[in-house]
Amino acid sequence: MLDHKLLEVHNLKKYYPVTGGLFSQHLGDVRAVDDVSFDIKEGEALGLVGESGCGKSTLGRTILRLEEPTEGQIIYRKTDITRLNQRELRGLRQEMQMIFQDPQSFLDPRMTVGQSIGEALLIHGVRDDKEREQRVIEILERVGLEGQQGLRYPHEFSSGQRQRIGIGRALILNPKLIIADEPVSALDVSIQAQILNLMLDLREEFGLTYLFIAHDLSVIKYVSQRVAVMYLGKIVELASRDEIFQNTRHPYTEALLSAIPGITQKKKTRIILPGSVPSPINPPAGCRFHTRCHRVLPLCHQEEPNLRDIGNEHLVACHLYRG
Amino acid sequence: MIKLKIFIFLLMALVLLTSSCRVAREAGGDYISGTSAGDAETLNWILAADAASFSYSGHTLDSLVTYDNEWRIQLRLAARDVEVSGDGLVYSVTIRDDLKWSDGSKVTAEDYVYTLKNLMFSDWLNYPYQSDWQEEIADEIVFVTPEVVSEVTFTLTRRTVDPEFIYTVRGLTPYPKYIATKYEGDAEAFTQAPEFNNLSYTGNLGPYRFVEWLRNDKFVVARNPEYYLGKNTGAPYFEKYTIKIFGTPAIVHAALEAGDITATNIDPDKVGKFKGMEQINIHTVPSSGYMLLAYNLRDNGWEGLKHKEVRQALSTAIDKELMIEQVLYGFGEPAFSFIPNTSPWYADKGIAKYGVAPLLDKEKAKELLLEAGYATRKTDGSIEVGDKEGKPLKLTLITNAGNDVRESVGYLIQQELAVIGIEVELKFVPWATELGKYLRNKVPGSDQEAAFNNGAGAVSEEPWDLLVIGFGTNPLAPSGTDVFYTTKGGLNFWGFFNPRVDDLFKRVKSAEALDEEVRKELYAELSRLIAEEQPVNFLAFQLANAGFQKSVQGIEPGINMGYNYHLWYFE
Amino acid sequence: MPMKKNWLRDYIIKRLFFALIVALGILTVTFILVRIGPTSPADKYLANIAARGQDVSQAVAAIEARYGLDKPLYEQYINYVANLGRGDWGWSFSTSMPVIELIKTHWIYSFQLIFLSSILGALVGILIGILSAVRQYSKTDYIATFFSFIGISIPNFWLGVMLILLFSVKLGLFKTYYDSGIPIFSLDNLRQLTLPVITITTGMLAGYTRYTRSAMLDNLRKEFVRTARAKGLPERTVIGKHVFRNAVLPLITIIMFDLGSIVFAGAYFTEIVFGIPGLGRISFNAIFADDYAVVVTVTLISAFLILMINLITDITYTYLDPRIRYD
Amino acid sequence: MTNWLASINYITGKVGGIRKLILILMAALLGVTILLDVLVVEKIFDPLGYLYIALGTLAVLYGIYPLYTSRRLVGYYWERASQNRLAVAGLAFILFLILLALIGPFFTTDPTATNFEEKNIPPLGFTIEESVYHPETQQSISKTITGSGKHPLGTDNKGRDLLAMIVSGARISLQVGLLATGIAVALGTLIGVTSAYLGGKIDNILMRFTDIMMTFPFFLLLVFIVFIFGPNLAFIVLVIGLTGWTGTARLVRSETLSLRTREFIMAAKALGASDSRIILAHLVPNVISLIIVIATLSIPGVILAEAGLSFIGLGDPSVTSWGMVLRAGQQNLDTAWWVAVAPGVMLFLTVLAFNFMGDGLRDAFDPRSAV
Amino acid sequence: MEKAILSVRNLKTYFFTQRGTIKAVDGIDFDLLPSECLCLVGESGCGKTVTALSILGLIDSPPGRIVAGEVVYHDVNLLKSSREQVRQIRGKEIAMIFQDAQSALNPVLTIGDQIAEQIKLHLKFSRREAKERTVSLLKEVGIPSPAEAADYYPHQLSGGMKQRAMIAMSLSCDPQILIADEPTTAVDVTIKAQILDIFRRLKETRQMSLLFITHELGVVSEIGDRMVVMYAGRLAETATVAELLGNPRHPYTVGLINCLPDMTQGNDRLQSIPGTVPSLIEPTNGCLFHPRCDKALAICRRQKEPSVLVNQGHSVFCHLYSPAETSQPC
Repeated sequence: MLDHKLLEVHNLKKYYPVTGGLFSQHLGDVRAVDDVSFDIKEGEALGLVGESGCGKSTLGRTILRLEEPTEGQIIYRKTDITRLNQRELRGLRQEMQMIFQDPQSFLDPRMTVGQSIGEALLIHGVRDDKEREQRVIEILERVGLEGQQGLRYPHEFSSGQRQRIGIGRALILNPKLIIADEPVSALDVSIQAQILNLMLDLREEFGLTYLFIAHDLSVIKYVSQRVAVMYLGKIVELASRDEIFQNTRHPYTEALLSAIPGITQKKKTRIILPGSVPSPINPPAGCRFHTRCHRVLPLCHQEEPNLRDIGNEHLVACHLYRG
Repeated sequence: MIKLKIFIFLLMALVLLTSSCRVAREAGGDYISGTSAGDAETLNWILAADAASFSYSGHTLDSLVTYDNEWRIQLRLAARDVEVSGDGLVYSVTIRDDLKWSDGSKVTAEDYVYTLKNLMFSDWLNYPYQSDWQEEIADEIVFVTPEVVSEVTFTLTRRTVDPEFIYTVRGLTPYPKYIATKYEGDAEAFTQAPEFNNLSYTGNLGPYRFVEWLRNDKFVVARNPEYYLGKNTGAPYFEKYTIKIFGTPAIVHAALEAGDITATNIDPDKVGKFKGMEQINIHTVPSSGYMLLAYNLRDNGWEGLKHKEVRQALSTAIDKELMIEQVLYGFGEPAFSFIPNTSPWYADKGIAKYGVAPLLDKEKAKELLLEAGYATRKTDGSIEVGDKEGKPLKLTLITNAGNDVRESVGYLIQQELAVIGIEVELKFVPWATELGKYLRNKVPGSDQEAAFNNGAGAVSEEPWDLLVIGFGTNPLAPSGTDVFYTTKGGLNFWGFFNPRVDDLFKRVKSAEALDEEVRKELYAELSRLIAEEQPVNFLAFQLANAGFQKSVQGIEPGINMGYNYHLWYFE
Repeated sequence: MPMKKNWLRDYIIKRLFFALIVALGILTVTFILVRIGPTSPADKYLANIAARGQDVSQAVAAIEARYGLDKPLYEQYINYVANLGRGDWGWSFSTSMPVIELIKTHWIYSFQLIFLSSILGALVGILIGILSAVRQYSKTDYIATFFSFIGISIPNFWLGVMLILLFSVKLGLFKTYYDSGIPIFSLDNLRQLTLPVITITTGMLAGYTRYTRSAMLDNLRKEFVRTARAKGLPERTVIGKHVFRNAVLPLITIIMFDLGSIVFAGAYFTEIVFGIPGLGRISFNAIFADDYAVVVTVTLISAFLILMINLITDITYTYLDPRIRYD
Repeated sequence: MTNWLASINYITGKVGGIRKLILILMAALLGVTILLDVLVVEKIFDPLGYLYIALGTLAVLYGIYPLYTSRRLVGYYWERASQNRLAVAGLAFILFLILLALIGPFFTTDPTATNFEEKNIPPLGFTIEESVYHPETQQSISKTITGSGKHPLGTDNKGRDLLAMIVSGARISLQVGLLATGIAVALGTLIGVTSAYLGGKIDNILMRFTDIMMTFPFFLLLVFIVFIFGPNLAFIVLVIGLTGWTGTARLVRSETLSLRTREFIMAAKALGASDSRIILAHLVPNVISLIIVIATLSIPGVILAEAGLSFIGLGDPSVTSWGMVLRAGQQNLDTAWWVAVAPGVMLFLTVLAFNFMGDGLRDAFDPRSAV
Repeated sequence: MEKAILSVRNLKTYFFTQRGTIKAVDGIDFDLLPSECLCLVGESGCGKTVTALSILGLIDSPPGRIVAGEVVYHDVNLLKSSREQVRQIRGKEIAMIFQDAQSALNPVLTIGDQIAEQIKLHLKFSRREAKERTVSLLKEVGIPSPAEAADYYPHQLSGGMKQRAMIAMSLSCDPQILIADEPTTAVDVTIKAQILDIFRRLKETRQMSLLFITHELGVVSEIGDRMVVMYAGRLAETATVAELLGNPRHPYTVGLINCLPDMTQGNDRLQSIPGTVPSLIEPTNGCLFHPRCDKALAICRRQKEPSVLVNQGHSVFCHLYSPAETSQPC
């Protein structure tokens, strides 16, 4: 079980064409996800971290084929899901589910939450009303709500409760893989902890595999076994949690880590990155991070570094570690 | 080719003359005549077919002769009345010698003859009233022959006698030859000729000169200081004469009440209100327009209508006086003949007066229907009207939408016929639809071009039974009405075919009728015959109400009230 | 930023190109409508000829030449577009002049009416709307809202007649009709346009008040207003500079959109009621004279006018709104 | 607890369950009537009747049935809308009008029945003078006409009962308002949702077409079409519907575009929902509040358009609509003012009522006014 | 103790809605001392932003209204001052930075315009002078090529740049007090570091008091001198930052600190505060936190929490520390 790969992503690309000019010609692409490869083992939680616009959400959605990939392979249990048609895909949907970020938006305001959760069952052929109702009640209770609350509309719940409902909806099909797209970033600190705990509990109970997307390294650290760091459409570092946090290699990851304000640690020197993330339409030549990097080499301007294993299953894309 | 001879004698339309000597007055003031009727279509009179167009150009261009309220001749461009040879074939016209075109050149007999020969009779211009100037000789239609006699005299020679041709001649107006030759032969150029479209050629031929015509808004003419009738009198006396078009009658009436306009026609139901106003004068005058109810005698009408008794029965059931009182508020007189009672030819001796007592009797009507087989007597003695199978009768009445008086008449007929047990369904259709789908007819399946009378077998596209329409008859020349009542009559759309009527009309237009007594007798005979046959039910002659500001002086109320309008003045 | 100039030029060319497509679309729609109508313009023309007692058979040939009815449909279409393009808009038989001449003499009457009403309606409407929004839920707001609802709901053809009855007939303050003899550019003309302009403006003004109010409210709730206030700016500056600047952009679009739907229809009725010899009246009379060419042309002209206005609005908007300008 | 069953059923993916039943029933009804129309000479429905059935089906499927299944949500919005007193007054007036149109005809006389003996009777409590001319004496004789209880609103110059005409006009105006708006809104929604959801070329073509239609001034286009095809009520309704959808399409499109990016649509996709399910179960119900508001606010415009057509003489001459009565009354404004005043006032109040209600609904549905 | 530059006393700001009265801020007191950085901490909806807005009189009315209390700035009660007086103080003496620079900047005016506007108004500078000062301010907050940036519209700048422009704007009249409402919340981690860095420098270079509103305890520990913890419109605890983070007393504060995923600790279960923030409409009589409090007493349900001074400058609003109360579990 341990080394069994549930999901493999090979050279995945997702480009959004940019059109403009006189005849709406193709001017270029937003390279939201640009040649990304990684895998997730069964039962593992992979944390995906990066700043807004780095392509982490797009990556998550592309894996589920909510966005059509431009290039590359997504292999789920030996099936390349990029080649599936819509019907075949629907079968796979039961196994892969998503948890969304915005509690104001991920529930249909015109449906009761019971309907929202039950919809999944309905789509996947659970036609029996009693059975559906029973399962909806069960799952509601499992995520910490009352079955009776299934009759209510989303606007009658708080953000934290809505996130519980979102989790419930994702879980009702008994999926194997959950892609959680910033599930706690819109929540208050005290609620955040509740939801994170819930997700951890459920993982054990249902034997789930997580791809946990977040911008907050402290959250990532808490929930994942391995961590991938994305910058401008690429994975720049990928390693086990302990490696990432204790043996940080990529300058960007270093900067991210140093930027987290903690309350108990001593004031440390902070790496402050200059400027902001460049446009994904025209990413800088060479290493994409070189415009902000505090340890930049001349080589970084010309050559794009590859993601390389520097040992201990620690992958990093940086010329500093060319070996 | 047959023309539609619907003359509408609008009061303001007549621009006519008198040579009576009056004291010269100071000219002054703007005369504004309001109307809610449609605008004219053209000022180029030869192309015109609507009354408003003749009226507009008439302000700048007199005809040879006009008539006063008693139908007496009033000379205009003619030096003396048209002379007819003893055999009734040669018409001699002498015009005044002081008539000038705008460039100062004299108006001559040559201009008239040119206008007749090269314009009105031409085949490139397609003058709408050509048939007035044609006669039928050995199945061929030919024009009368105009000929210049002298500078001011010309003759028109016919080969057949038509005693009423003289009225056509008297209405003649000329085009200047020197301008018209430029456009001769090119209909489009003629249609768009600037001189004719802005009446810049009219010289001293009319009391006013053209100033401006803003379509659908106003037509403005200004006093013509050189007017040939104004030499001694200084006429006309209005500096400016405007015809102002309004969107709705309510606003025209409001404008008269507010004093913004000088004169307008007043709807019958509003006369009472205006009569109470200090500043307004109302003249109630006869008109030659009348309303009638036509019966469809063609194959797509109710078959009962083909029986004279049935038509008489229907006419007996409709109360004309009630109609006049209720719809026209009293401003009308019952009609029984196609000749208006204001006409010198009107004779009502022996005419069956359907629709007024004693020929107004709903029970009598039912009995007539019973006799014709369109009713059954019930056990209680009452008569129930129905068709041959005994089913209730349902007739369709058509009239043109938007004419409130005609719609009202329709409703009233519906009400009246309901009393004798006939259900009438009203259909108000646009005028163009009425013409195209109800009046024009053709023999089904044939490749005929639909026309108003395509012979006995022809029927209209849509079936109808009754139709309310208004006509005008020229009171001086009723013989023109033959188009409605003779077998070959081009407007005999209702399909009335009667050899005796044909014969009588033929005689009216023959040498025999040169004797006015004979003609009068013939007309009386025709009136009696048509009244007896009742192909149509004549309903009422309407009385017009002209409202003026009190300040307008010199008006002589009467049927041709406008004949001396150039002598009118502001107090 | 160096791309900016090019971009703007490209944008304008693109808009023009779209406008051209829309223009062709308009022509096509009218062409199809006229073609599939139960009576073709030729029929109506012939009916008119017949109604005047003229010979129909003679006219048929001329009609066929004019409308090219014997030619294939696409040729007729090309003919139709080409004629319109050349300014040959047909002959109006009910007025005996070329349609283009008719339009040339009458457009000014419509224009003055629409121009004055739009300006007045926009100015007053926006002013009341601002007031209403700034004092939301106050008495002013309630009164303005209530009256604007009444304004929107009054049928303006009805209002016009009532105004004439009251002000012209009963009070004698104005003439009962529009006097086209008065020069367009004169005070007297302005005076006699008072009632017509009020008639059109009532509904429009009410609409603008509502739009402005909601556009202002939208922006009044935005955070940058709070920023402006936190800067200590006087309320006048906050409303006038910060809020209104933002509200005015969507307003322009709405006002221009209204020009087509509300103002043109309003002018149509008003011209009929007040007897103003503008295009609406021309079209109204042409309907009753069955004068096809005029009805088609007036419809086309107003559509093209709106197209132009939209084009100008679009470009102006692009220029005024930095969010679009530098995007 | 079991009462969610119904509510869960409502989101059945493809049309199913009760909806299917409704659809089948309506289709059957339509089929039977068409058959009867073809086979039997006498028509059962005029064209408007078919529109009623078609729109009724849509209304039941997408209006009443969902409203019924989500009673609690409706209750929530009602609570919010009912706080706007003008909106409630508007609703009350509209209900009154509907009642008037439905049962009024049983209590009034035939609006087309003329009676010249009773013409120009002023409303109850008014008195006018009328004079009739006598050609023989050349005198006018005046008489006084006083309003009576028999014709509480008076009669017109053909003796038709004004109250009956108002009732008939209410029927016509509501028919035109509801049917034409129904067509326009249904069409606009279809085009808007399709355009937004499918995007790309189809979106481009549909929106360009919308542009073209929008460029025509609505009323002038209406006049143009009615002028060409002739005035007929069913046709006028159809034309208003077929030309009046552009605004709806635009609004619905932009609303759908913004909904499309909402995560719940993504979530439904992730659950494996098909396109049609997403459109029918998620997009349409979510734009429906917008559509209700658009529809309510479109109705006055449509009613005014029909009245305007009648006013300029392009109305269906065979029906007694308010515009028609107004036009007739206009001609006699100085002698029988009440004929023009009554339909004018009704038109005004109706339009006002719909505007009030639309505004109230918009506020109720507006998430910003939720506080 | 130093005399406060700004004292808030018993401030109550309520929102009157159709559903009922929301007691967004319900009687809070605190002092802002000269040149200190006071952090206002709490979860969303606890009333910290409303407090800031109330100080400047920026509460939207209706539906909001300040029903009681005083805000004393330099011996002047701002709540009793005329609108005009308050307006003169806003921007010039007390400036404010908002959370979301994207929406806090007017999209149709250039950055330079928006900054210069205030300078011209309050400092009566000429156009040119204002422009110069604008450029130097933009430079101070670290915007590259400031002269050019002044002519940019907000949407042309990145999120971090916008936030910097906001800061430059607030500094433009050298205010005595700067209120910063979650200036680091809407930005990315690396940008957050940049912004915090600016604030740190401002604290050093300028003699002004900073009222810093945030929900992140990490940020507080970075920048704050003293802090005030709010819960559901009321105060929970107030002390110096070191004291409070090191020795939290109020169960809420304790819970808040505990539920932070700590980078240094292992991967145990996070501690969390159960339940959700209560509705502020018609809250209970007692302590608002008691339904979520694991140490709640019977009295917590009935009686409003008292203020207890547990240490020098460390107050806690909790029955647990009330000497009068006999401890009994609920």
